[in-house]
Amino acid sequence: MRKIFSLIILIILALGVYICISEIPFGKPGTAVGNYYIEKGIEETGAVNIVTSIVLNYRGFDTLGEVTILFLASLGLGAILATVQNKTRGVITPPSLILTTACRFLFPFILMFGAYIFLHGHLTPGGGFQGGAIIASGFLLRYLGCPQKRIRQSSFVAIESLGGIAFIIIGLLGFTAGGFFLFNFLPKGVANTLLSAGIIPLIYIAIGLKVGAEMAGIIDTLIEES
Amino acid sequence: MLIQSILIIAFGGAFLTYILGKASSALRDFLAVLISVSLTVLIFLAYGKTGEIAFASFMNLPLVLRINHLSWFFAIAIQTVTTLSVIFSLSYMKGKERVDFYYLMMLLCNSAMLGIVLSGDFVSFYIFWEIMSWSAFLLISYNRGGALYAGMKYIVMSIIGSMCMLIGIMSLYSTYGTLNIREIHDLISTASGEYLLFISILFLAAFGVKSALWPIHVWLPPAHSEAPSPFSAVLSSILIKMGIYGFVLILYVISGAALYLGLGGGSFRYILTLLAAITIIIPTFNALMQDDAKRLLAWSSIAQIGYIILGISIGTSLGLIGGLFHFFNHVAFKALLFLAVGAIEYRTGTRDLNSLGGLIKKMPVTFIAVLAGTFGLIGIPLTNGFVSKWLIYKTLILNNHPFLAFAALVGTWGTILYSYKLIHNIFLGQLPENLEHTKPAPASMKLPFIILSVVIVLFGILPGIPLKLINLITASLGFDLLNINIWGIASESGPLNIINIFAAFAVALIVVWFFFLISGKKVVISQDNSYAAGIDVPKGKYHYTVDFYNPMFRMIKPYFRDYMDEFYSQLVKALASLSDRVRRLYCGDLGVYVIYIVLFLSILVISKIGLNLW
Amino acid sequence: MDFLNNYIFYIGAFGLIFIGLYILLTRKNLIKLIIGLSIVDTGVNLLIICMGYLKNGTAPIFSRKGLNPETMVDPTPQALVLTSIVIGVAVLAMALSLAIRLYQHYGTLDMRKIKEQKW
Amino acid sequence: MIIIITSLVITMLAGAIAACALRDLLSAAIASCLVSLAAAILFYFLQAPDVAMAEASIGAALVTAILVIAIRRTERQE
Repeated sequence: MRKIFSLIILIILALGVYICISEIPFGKPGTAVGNYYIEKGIEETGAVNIVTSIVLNYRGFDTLGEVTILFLASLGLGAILATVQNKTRGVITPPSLILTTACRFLFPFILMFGAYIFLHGHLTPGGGFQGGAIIASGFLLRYLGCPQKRIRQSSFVAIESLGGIAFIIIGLLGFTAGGFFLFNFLPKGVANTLLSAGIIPLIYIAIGLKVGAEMAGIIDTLIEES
Repeated sequence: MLIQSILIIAFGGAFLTYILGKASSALRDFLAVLISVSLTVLIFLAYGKTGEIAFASFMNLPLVLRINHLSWFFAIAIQTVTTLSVIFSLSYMKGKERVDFYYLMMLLCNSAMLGIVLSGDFVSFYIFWEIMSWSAFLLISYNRGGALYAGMKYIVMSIIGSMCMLIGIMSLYSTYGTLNIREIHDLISTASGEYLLFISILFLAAFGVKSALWPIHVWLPPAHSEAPSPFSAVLSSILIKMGIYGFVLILYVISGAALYLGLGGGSFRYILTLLAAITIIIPTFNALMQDDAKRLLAWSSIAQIGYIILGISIGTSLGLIGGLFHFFNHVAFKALLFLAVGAIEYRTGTRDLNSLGGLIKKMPVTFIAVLAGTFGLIGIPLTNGFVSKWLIYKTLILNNHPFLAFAALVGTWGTILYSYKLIHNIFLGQLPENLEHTKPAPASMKLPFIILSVVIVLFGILPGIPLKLINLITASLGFDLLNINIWGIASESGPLNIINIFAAFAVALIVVWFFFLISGKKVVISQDNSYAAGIDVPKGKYHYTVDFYNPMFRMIKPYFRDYMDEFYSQLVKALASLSDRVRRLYCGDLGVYVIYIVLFLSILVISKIGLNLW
Repeated sequence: MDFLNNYIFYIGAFGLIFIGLYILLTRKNLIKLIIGLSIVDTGVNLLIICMGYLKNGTAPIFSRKGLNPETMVDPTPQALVLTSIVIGVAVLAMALSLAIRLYQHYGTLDMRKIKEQKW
Repeated sequence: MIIIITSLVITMLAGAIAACALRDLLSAAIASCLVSLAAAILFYFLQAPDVAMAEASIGAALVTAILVIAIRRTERQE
């Protein structure tokens, strides 16, 4: 009964969506603000990757809010799961030597790849969020591969806090230098080189460390007592 | 400067009293009395002054204080009653809990009421109005228990009224760009009739709730009977009169008599007078049926409010004078009656009319006070109530409103009946055994009784003193100046000479006395003879204040239930069950919530497909 | 083929959204609901990216000389979706932690059996 | 080109339907991983490499990992 009802209203919705979408052509030219970003992006921010320049420069406040949400989510996760009692589960089969060794071998490379992604955020696809997620997946691999070795959560917290503080301090330095938050006060440099785009690489480093530590912390909290 | 200092002393004194009360209760009592008395003196000094001061600004709106005869008239009434109530409270509140809080709220309420009558724009008017409403709420529910329910009833209705007023104020501001009462008065003559009617109805709702006009009066009886007695006096004699002030403000100060009379083709005035007449009749007979002394007085207050509104809403000079004078008189005698009942409750511990009786020997001063109060309430000649009721009757008859006049007369008959019930059941009759050792009221309670009794009799004999001031008020509202002398009104339109009435009254008294003398010997029949055929009645078994007016009640009781109260309770119940049904939409099942969202989207889609709305 | 060229992405995006909504509407298991939520999330992201697409366009990165700004796809939806994905994972983690908490308390993940959140 | 995209979309939708239909929560989680993965490739075809990267690393990897951990802490069957 319920399924049929759901299907009927979904079909009605699909019909409406079809009528609306048929008026929107696929692959038409972009919006005016998008064109502005594309045309003036390099000149104004120095970042070759326009998406990066939007995320960190034009809409920097959004990113600050996003980072805050992420922080609050990890905080709330810890708070909710802090009171959960530890249930002893069945014995986990210890990983084999080959797996452990491979994990140990791969772990630094994954970290390095993540660092590469967020360092080159202004030049190539990727950035702080993606790099941070890759770093976190490296930690995930480590947790799965060598479960007996634990990283202390306080070090995650420290890195996370440092990343957040660095972001805000860089933003506030913009206040003193240029009069508004996240003002790009460093020299733009030559486009397409690593040392360009002013504060964007610095912020992406901060975000990358913060996101990586946060995601790894979330995984750590979830995996901790099971 | 004087107005500001009055308000600063009033508000500052209230909080200072509270802080001081934490240290010493004697000092607190002294300070409360000192502040009240000094405020009375200050307001007396402000007599005859007119002026306007902008003392602050709120979001680019100047907050204005102003004083004129109308404000002064209300302010002196407020301050006198509060001062007497505070003096009365000294012994009444002794030994009770949270007395600091009581004094704070009492003085705060007083300050807010002073602020209302002294404010010259609607922003400060509204702010003071809200302070008054909330402090009154806290005082009504001071006793907890049933008082909390009464307080909730009061504050809910009061908030509805305030919201109506706020809408009216905002509408005025968006139309005229100013909230200064004087400026609005200058601008409002350009308003269209519909707009004026709209504003007037909004303010009618706001002030009608506060002054307990008939269909929205239901908060008043429980609130008055549950509040502490000194505050009941303030509540009944002053706080509900703020609604009267509001009526005068909106009908005469802002609209002006000419605009008001033409409002809605005259139907607004017609409906208002009709409501006032209903407000007289129904509450009068409801008062008759009460067994709680304070509840009786509460219903009586509603009825007297009906007289005042009737006088004001007729829209003539004489009617306005009568209404304002009746306001002043009602302040005097209703404060007196509530304080007296408070004193009786203080001494006997009860205010149930069926278990009291025969206190005349035990509390003589209180008896004299209640006698004066009820005489004023009924309107016996030589008390002030007579003069004001005379003026109101005269207005009604002169303006060809025979039915309204009849309603007022019926109200007066009912008033005589319940006043007699009050005075008989408390002071006359047989003294119940458990009240044998009742002590007279303490001195701090007697002082307000004496002052208010003197006021009632003095202004009954020399009505020219207040009438002169009221005449100035009506003159400032655009009416003709009447010729007032100390004995009454000498104008052609409504002559009133208290000497003639006094003479007629004296002659009638002498004639009656004469007949009484020549009608032969009086035969004294003891109570036992008529009731028990000579057999001795055991004391305490027989108490004939119970079921007073019982045959009459059997006739009128089915017709004079508080139908409005029942209507509102039914409304509340219906609303609660409706809300419960609405609440069941939130069933706690996530899938159902998603269905709501998707259904809403589907409705949008259907409207797009079928109706092509955009 | 022309129809596919024009509508295949829309079909994918809306297909995801509707399947996710169907899961939300009919399933009772909390974790299944969360999976449905993440599928809806992906579908919406895909739809937003589709909105900014330009036929035969290039990615908005000036990685080499000679790239024509005229033919670049709109970067604004991409930036927004980047934000959306990260927030999505945060919300998902939060929801899962609540589900775990509920499981520890009631011993079940079935919405129908968790009576105390109903009226 | 269009054939690749169409097959990807079909894979994605099939994954979503599998996530809906499968009673085993772990399988459903893996199916949702498939959805994310296909979506990531579609993002790449839509000229959005940044988003594709984010979707692949966050949507496909981390979300699945969190889901699997959560399923492990609760119960596996629906």
